Amino acid sequence: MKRKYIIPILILLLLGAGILILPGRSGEREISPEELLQSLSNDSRFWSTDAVADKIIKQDPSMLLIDVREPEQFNEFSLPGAVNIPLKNILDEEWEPYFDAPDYDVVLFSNGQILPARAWVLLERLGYTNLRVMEGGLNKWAETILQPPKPDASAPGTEWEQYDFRRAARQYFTGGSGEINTEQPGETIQVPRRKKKNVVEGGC
Amino acid sequence: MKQPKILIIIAAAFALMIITGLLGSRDREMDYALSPQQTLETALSSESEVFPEELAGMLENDKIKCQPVDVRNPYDYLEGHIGPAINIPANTLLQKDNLRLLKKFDRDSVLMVLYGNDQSQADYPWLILKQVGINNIKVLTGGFAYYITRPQDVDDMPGIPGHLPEEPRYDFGKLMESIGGEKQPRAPDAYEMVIPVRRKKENKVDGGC
Amino acid sequence: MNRKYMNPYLAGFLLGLVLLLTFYITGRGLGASGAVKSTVIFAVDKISHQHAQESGYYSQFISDDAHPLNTWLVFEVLGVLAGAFLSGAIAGRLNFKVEHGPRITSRTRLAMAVLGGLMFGLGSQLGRGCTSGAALSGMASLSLAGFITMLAIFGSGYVYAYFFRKLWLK
Amino acid sequence: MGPLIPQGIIGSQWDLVIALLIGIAFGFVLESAGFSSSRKLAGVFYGYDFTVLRVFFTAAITAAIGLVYFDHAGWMDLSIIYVNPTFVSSALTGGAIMGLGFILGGYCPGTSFCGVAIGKIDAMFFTIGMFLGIFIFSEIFPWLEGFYLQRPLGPVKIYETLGISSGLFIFLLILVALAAFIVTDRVEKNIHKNKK
Repeated sequence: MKRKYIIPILILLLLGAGILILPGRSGEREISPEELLQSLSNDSRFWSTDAVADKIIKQDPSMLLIDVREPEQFNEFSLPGAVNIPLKNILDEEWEPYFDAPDYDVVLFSNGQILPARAWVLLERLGYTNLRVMEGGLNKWAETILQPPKPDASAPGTEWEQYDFRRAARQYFTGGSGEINTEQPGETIQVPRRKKKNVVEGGC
Repeated sequence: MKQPKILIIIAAAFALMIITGLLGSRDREMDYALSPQQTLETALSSESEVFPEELAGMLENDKIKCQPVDVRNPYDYLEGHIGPAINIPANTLLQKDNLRLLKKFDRDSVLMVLYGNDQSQADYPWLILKQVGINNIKVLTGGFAYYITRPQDVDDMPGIPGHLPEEPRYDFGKLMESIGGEKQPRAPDAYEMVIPVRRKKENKVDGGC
Repeated sequence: MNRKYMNPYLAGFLLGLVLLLTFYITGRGLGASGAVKSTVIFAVDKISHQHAQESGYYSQFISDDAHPLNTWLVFEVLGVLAGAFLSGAIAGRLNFKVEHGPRITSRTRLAMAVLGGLMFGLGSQLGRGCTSGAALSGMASLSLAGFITMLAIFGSGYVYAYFFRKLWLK
Repeated sequence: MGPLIPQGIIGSQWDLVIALLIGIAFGFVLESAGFSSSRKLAGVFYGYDFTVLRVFFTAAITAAIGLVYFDHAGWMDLSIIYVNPTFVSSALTGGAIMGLGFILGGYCPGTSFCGVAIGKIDAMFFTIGMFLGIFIFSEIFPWLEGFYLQRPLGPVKIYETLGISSGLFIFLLILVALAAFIVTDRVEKNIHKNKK
């Protein structure tokens, strides 16, 4: 038993020790830098303030609003139904179910577009899907929903429709009753299909 | 007994196969230089921006090595770009030769300044390049649109988009009240908070005996 | 020529490679008792189709498009029979005989074999797999179920061994 | 690349052909290791022939090490492969019944097929017994169903429940295996010595 099995035993111990020192696989869901860069060119990750307002009014349950600003700014003003996850603890374990929710649209927003964009890059790398950024942030929300610019007379019909929608939305959010035309043509959001891991038959 | 010899040969071959596999896989796909946690700290760091004034000053003073990088598409670049800027469209930044060039700048401690039409167009690529290991890189505040106007005193131009983008440009509460609502926007009446529950890891392949 | 058996560590290593190859190609482990289950279902379905349709258990496995025997494990077991025959032929071990412990007759041996098989069939369905399926493949994929089943089989085996030593020992 | 068929690299129509080929290799190795003889199989319980333990342990460790290294080398995506779901009570009782079946019958399903292939009549009887056993199980299943699904833990891995990394667990498994090989080798030697 002893001598003739020395070499296989050594190989076995070598492989075993190798496993011990191998660095842990970087989370198996992480996507590669190239994939991350490519996903930048897909514009469906931006949602306009109109689309967000429309979904809030329609109480669309599949949208999750995430405010990445500091708690003080969040308490002062934020969108209805938004959850406050400051950027500095966006990777905390506690918030993981909010992002690991493929059947929700996770909309990140703040005053501008830089903070949510960085949050987006961080979370996209970890393999989460359906991440969105509200274009222009609350600054643009104020400029479009709260103070809708009046299109000049010669503007095309769609701008007038948008203007009506925004005025109605403003009335909705500021407590006025006012009926809202909700046939706002929703953004056609094409969801990028990541290659789906298919299920294999088996069993005994 | 000749069989242990066969065992030794196959075991050695198995170990060799594994070692070659491991070596092969190391350089094949580009790895992140920063872990998610480190990337978060980089994202939170405030000194990632260069003001137009600083950039202009650095470009004139040839003692400071600085290289503006235009990440817009070649058409916008040809229409107009910042003096010595080189054009690497954002989605080609990680291609072999572009990345080698950026890494060379990094090694020669040349400060790279990314800019796009607005600040957020250059902000994504900045964070990705940081993750891939390029340190000496910053973003031009306000982007190219803001650089062209180049006000003498930076602070007096609040209206230009991209200038200090994360600052609230309105006092939202007061604005809401001025339109006749409460400070906070009214939430749809039956709006209960949507709290997704942790998804159980489900099994992909069927099998067993 | 009656060649001696293969060195156990070499056989174990080769079996490990076969198991690894199975995982690499099909994503699932080896198995055996599942094939017998498919034959039972096929037989019951043939004998009394109506009974098979009613019972909750059989109906799971009977569907119009897939024939009950058209499963991965049935083909794998066909392969096992062929492979074993090949190895037996090479080693010259092919002959019809009953192998039994020195102190028992072959009739008791056959009775014990049927009883043992019955126990194993029942146990393998309850434990969702036999030694090669749940235990071996389970251990390879480091699943808790694999280790529990393996410990249960061999642990209980050592307990029973004393009571049935007459079957095997002088 | 991961498991080839689930990842679609090999067409699923090859699935059954591969099942046949793998079965042939499986049967060949089992039979040549001597698993077609029930006396050799029962040896593991009575100490006179620990082949089962040696083959079984080496195979499990080789496959486990292989899987982990394939994963690290990026050749395999471990999150797709089949991991047996754990149902504690049915696994334990099922195992206990199988243990009895092993002692009485001298075979397990895979090895009994090897015995049948080379003409062992007791292996054939064992297979008939298995057929009956599974038939009984299927008939009484409605009464067993509650117990069959008791205490589910899902496809959990053993190192997760033990709270250690997979690498450390495999290393410990290797040490346990080497110890077992040395001990069983010595036990086997002196059983043969005092039998002479």
